[in-house]
Order: sequence, then C-alpha cells, then structure tokens
Amino acid sequence: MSEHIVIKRVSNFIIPFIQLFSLYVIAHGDISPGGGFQGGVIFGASIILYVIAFGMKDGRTRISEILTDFMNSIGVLLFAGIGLACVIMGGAYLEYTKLAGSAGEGHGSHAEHALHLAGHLGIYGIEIGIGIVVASVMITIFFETANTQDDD
Amino acid sequence: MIEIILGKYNYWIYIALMMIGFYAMIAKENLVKKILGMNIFQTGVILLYVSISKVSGGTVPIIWDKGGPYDNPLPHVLMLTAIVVSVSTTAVALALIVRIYKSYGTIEDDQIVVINSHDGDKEIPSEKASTII
Amino acid sequence: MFYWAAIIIILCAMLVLYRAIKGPIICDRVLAINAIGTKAVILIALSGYIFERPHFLDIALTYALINFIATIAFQKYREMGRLD
Amino acid sequence: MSFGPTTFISAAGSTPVLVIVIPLLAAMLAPIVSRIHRSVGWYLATTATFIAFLLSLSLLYTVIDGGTVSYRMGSWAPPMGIEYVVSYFNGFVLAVIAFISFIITLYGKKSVEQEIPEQKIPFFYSAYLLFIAGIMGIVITGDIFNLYVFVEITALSGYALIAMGKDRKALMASYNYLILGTIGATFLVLGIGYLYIATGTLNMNDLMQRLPEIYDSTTVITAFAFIMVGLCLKLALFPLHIWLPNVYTYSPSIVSALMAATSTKVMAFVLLRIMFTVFTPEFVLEVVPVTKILIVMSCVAIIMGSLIALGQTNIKRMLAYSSIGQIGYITLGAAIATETAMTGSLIHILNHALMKGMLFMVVGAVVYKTGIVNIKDMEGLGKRMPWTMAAFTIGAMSMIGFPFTVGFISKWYLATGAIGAGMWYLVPVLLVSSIMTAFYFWRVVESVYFKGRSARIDTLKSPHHSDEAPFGMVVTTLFLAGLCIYFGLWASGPVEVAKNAAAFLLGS
Repeated sequence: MSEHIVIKRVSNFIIPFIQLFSLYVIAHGDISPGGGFQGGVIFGASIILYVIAFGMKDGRTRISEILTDFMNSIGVLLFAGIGLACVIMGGAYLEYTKLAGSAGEGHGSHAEHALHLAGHLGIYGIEIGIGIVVASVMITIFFETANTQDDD
Repeated sequence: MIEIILGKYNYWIYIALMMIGFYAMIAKENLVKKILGMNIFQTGVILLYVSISKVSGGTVPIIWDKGGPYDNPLPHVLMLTAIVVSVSTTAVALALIVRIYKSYGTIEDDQIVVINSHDGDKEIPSEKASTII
Repeated sequence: MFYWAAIIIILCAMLVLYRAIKGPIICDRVLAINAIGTKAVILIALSGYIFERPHFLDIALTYALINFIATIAFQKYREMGRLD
Repeated sequence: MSFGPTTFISAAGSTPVLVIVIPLLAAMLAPIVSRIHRSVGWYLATTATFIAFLLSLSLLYTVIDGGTVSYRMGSWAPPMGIEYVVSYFNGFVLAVIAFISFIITLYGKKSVEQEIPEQKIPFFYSAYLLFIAGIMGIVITGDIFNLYVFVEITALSGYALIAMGKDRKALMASYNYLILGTIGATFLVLGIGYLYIATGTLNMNDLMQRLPEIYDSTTVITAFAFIMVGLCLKLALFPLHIWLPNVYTYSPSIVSALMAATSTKVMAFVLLRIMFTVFTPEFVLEVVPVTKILIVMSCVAIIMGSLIALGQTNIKRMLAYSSIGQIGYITLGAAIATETAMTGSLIHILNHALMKGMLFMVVGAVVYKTGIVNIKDMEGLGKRMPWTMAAFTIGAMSMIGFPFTVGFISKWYLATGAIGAGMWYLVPVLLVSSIMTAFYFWRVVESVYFKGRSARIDTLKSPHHSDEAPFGMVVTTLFLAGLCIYFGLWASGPVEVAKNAAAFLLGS
C-alpha cells in the first residue's frame, strides 16, 4: 500500500493517541466503564491499525512473534502471581488487602490508607495483566488469520 | 395473551435469536456460516442475561454521585465472561477453518464428508515407525 | 431536546440502513455501514447526556476508533484481497 | 515480603486454589521456558501434575479427617464471592483426576515427541496443562457459573489438543466437537441463567437451600431440563454421542488417553453433582421423573455402545464406542439413586478412568512403535510387545468385569444396587453388555495372541532394536494395569470413600 499516503499519515498521527486512550481505560477500570479487557482490546486494535496501514512485515518488526508469545504468558503470570503473593502474605487467593503487609495492621487512618492502597494496587495489577493478555491475543489472532503465506 | 407477548418481549427476542442461530448451526453446510450461527446463538443467551438484570427506573451500574437505583451488575459481569468465551470459541473455530481449508481445499461440510469417505479409515502415518523397529 | 436529536439520528440511521441493504455496489454498503457507525457514536454521546452519565463519552470514543479501523480494514481487503 | 510461619499456614489453607493455580501457572510458563530447551515442557508438565496430585491427595485426607473444606476466593463470603468446596464426593474425584493426569503425563514424553511437530510442543503442553487445570476447576468449584467457565476452558483447550492430531480428519473431529460442545455449554449457561432468575444466587449450597420452596415453578423445571440436555451432550450420552468417536480416534494418543480417562468422567460427575447437590434427590425422583428417563437412556447407551463397538475395525474407535457404553454405567448408577448403586457409579468413575486410560495408553504405545490402528493388522503383536499386550489383556478383562479386577467391583455394586432397588430387569442389561464387551475385546486378544504375524508387522521387522515400547511408556501402562488388579483385590479403600460420597450425595 505504498501509494496510500493519507492512511499512513493518519495512522501515524492517531496510533499514539489510541494507545494512550487504552492506558487510560485500563487505569480507570476500577471506577468507570472499561478495565483490562476493554483497554487491551483498544491497544490490540491500535497494532492492527498499524499492520493494516504499513503491512505485515513492518508490523512484525515492531511487535515480533516472540514478544506476543511472551506477553501471552506474562499477563496470566502477573494475574496468578498477584494471587499467589496474597497467599504468601497470609491471606486468601486474590485477597489484595493482605498485600499491605504489616502496614495494614492495627487501627487508625494510616492502616486504613495502606489497606485501601493495597486493594487498589492489587486490582491495577490484575487489570494490567488482563490488558497485556487481551492485547497480545488480539494481535496474535490478527497476525495468524491475516497471514497469507503457507507456513503450516 | 397479549400481555405474554408484549410484557415478556425480551424472552421472545432471545428465543428467536437462539433459534435462528441454532438453525444455522445445524442446517448450513458452510463451516463459516455455522460459526456465524453459533455467534447468534450465544448472543441470544447474552441478551437474556442482560435483559433480566434491568431494574425498573435503574441506571447503569457504575457508582455515580447522583445515586439512584442501579441495574443488577452481576449478570453484566457474568456476560462479560461469556462474551470472552464466545470470542475465544470463535477464534479457535476460525483457526480450525483456516487449517481445514488448507488441507481439504473446501469449507463445505458435505464435500468434506465425501472427501473423508474416499480417504477411508487408513492408518495414522508414522514415518518414524519403520526406522525404529 | 436531546431526545428529539436522538430520534432524528435514529431515523437518519434507518435511511442509511436502506442504502446498506439495497446498495447496488459494495462501496455503497461500506459507506452506509460507516455512516451508521458514526451515527451510533453520536447516539451514545447523546444518551450520555440523556442519562446524565459522562462515562458514555469514553464508550463513544472507543466505538469511533473501532469503526475507523474496521472501515480501513474492509477497504484494504476489498482493494488488495488480503489484510497484511 | 516476609516468609514467616503464616506463609505456610495460609499456603496450606489455600490448597483448594493451589490445585488449580499450579497447573495454570505451569501452562503459562511452558511456552516461555521451552525456549531454553525443547524438552523442558514435559518436565514442567510432569512436575505441575505431580504437585497437583500431592495437593489433591492431601485435600482428600483433610476431608476424610475433618469434613468438608470450603475456600473463599479473596475472602469474600460465599453467596457473594466464589467458593471452592471440597467434600467427600469431589475430593475423591479430584484425586482420581489428578492421579490419572499425572500418570498420563509421565507416559506421554516420547509419544508427544513423535506425534506433535517439534515447534508446536510448547503450545501442546500449554494447552494440555490448561485442560488439566480446567478439569480440576470443574470438580472443585462451588459456584455454578464458575463451573461453566471451567467447562469452557476445558473445552477450548480440548479443541486445540484434538486438532493437533496427525490425520487431517482430526480437524473435522475438533470442529464438530466445537459446534456440539458449544451448544451443550450454551444450554448449560441458559439453565444457569434460569436458576439465577428463580433464586438470585449462583452458589451451589445457596441454590440447594433456596430451590426446594419453588420446585413446582416452571422456571426451575426449565432450568433443570436445559442443564440436563447440555450436560448429556457434553458427556456423550448415547443419542448425543456423535462427536465422541471421531475425537478419540483422530486426536494424538496422549490426548485420547487423557480425554477418555477424564473429560467425560468429569462431566458425568457434574451431572451427579447438579442432580443431587444443587437439586435434591426428592426433586429428581419425585417432582420431575428424570431418573426414570435416565435409566432408559443409560440402558440404551450401554447396549448400543457395546453393539456398535462390535463392528469397529479401528481399535481407537472401538474403545471410543466402548466408552460411550461405559458412560451409561455411571449414569445408570446415578439414576437408580440408591446408596449401593451410587457407590457403583462413583467407583466406576475411578475404575473406568484407570481402565480406559490404560487401554488408550496401550494403543498409544502400539501406534508409537508400529503405527498400527486396525485390529486385523495387530496379528502377532503379542509376541513382539509382550508387556504392553499383557497390560491390554488385563484392561480387557477388567472392562468385561472379570472377578479380581476393578471392572468387577463396579459392576457388582451396580447389579446389587439395581436388585436392591427392585429393578432386577437391569441385571440382564449389564450381563448382555458384559458378553458383548467380551466379544469385541476377544477379537483383539485373539488377533494379538492366536494368529500368525500379519504382513504389516513383518515389514516393520528389524533385528537391532527391541520391539517393546520405550521404558517410560511400558512402566506407566503396567503400573495402571497393576492398579486395576490391586483395586480389584483390595477394593475396600476406594469403596469406603465412594460409599461415604454416595451417602453424602443422597443426603443420608
């Protein structure tokens, strides 16, 4: 698509904003519509737009196959790892407030603040994990289905 | 009678959607059309769940300082999971169809059945076997 | 006010839907689907006003992005016969 | 982070979730660590399934000592949060599943290396471990929607595993399973939706307490019907079995073994669980006469499964049809719904997992060594692969229900249960099916031991190597064969657990 300068320029301009927006959606997942899944889809869509505009080869140099494979695993590992961290800190699986550790013990506003923070950070970690998985899965599916070469 | 039809229209719509999808899954020969039918089939169930979560006078279940009654958020969350499942099933099915097309050269179910019956029930090829023994 | 705007937009979407179904050539249909998508974006934003929920703007933005990407993808597929 | 004593206490208390999380973590690690060396995937899978097995065993002992274990995800109280429950009943099934999947993983190294293309092996183990994690999740969860999610995780990884078969028919088998499995799962989720409409809860204990007041409502009966149809499709009860033979025939050997040993068994378990712990025995016996329908369907499944198996020439397909018949035994015991018959049904979950897993492992070894899947090509194999074929014979005897094998125990309990319930007319069904089982296994045994060598085997001859399958495959197969005998002679341990589980299910 070498002659399609309009699409290339527009995509170049718009992709950073799409990615920024996806980060916004992930980060505000706990208090507004959106979350890891939605943010991940938007991030994946930005890469898909890049590939559509610039071609598969250019896209693979930016996001290599190894990277998407790693992202697939790391997202779930992040999720499961946070759950296990909660277990190691002495709570139930995915009991985020235990992540505060000793700061969350006792009474008073300080401990309450620590618990609150731990809860939010736990959820952020989970959301980021989900976002990474969804984005990489979207990219993988697109690359695999759009691929016209016979490499099977 | 009219109350049953109008008062519970969400059930009628979901049943209609499900049956359209079900018909496509069973009757269509084209593998991709079956998958489309499957998506409609699952969408029917999603519609059922989302429509039962409506609370009269309720608003979107995102906490908001105006307050007021909220719709039941639990079915929405459940359906988020079901949508993810549906998307992944579709992705797996499409990947399968791509590979079926590569090895059979067609995605029509009846033609594949014919090709399979010509193939017969031959052995699983085991190229290593002759060298091992 | 917002209600009326929403109703008019739905009517417009129906007009475009006619073109999408009838459309003799594929370009008509793609253009029609794109136009319906744009109307949906505005409809989501309007319903944000109607229900007094600014969160809906996020959804409208996302929908606009997806709509844009889908149109480009479809046009590329139509022209090149592939997506990569 | 500090690793104090609390760490270990909470980790020990978290066993129910660790059973699932460890295979899940391993599934996600497999593609990454396989970049170090390609055989790492197998070591990872073995370690993960072994740890899961140990954990499930410790869970079973905890349950036997101290009664039902309940685990709250994220410490959310049960009706709101997801609860994992381990009782007598599912602790037993969990241990069986974990054990069988560990043995099959141990068995599968060489087989996987031969049958799966090398670059796909990491993803194979990833999907394999995901399948095991999903199947354990189905057993352990106490939340009915969570159950649906695990059913779909299992099914999705299952589709991928089946499609890795060498024959291109594996693709179509996987596709057809996908279509029918999705219909089944969607009916399941529809039924769950109706239950949620009727009661407003998704927790199984909560459902059990709230449902009896509204047993006569149409919503509950519709929900039950949807769930039953969905599950019967998933567990391949006779008229709904069409996806199963192709799946077992064309998937890779290790996947056939794993799926034959676990997946339909687990679905039968879910059926039991929904019938008796979400609904109550009164409901399935009196309000809706589902047990009567299920008895008829099970009998048809037992007879027809054996009958169709008689006519098969492909050994994998024969075993698949035999599985369809054996599923009938499990549902039959559930449908008779007395304590003895239920014990037979539950013990058959263990026994059939042992026998059918082992038989498919034997077939996998034969395919690994010779590539033979047709029964008439197996002539003379008894001399060439004596240990493997000895294991096959034990498995066949056990399937027939020979005394001193596990198959006898479960048939004995089923038959006495049927007579005890006054359903003596079921005994001829069991007898006829045993005779037919004897016939179709005899064909194989005759061909293996009492015929000259087939031309196909002679072409494979080479003087330099042993004809027996690799050591790892033979040992694991023989170990399972030994267990078939062991649990046939000293059946009291599992029978005791199964009896308690049956009593728990029937609420007495």
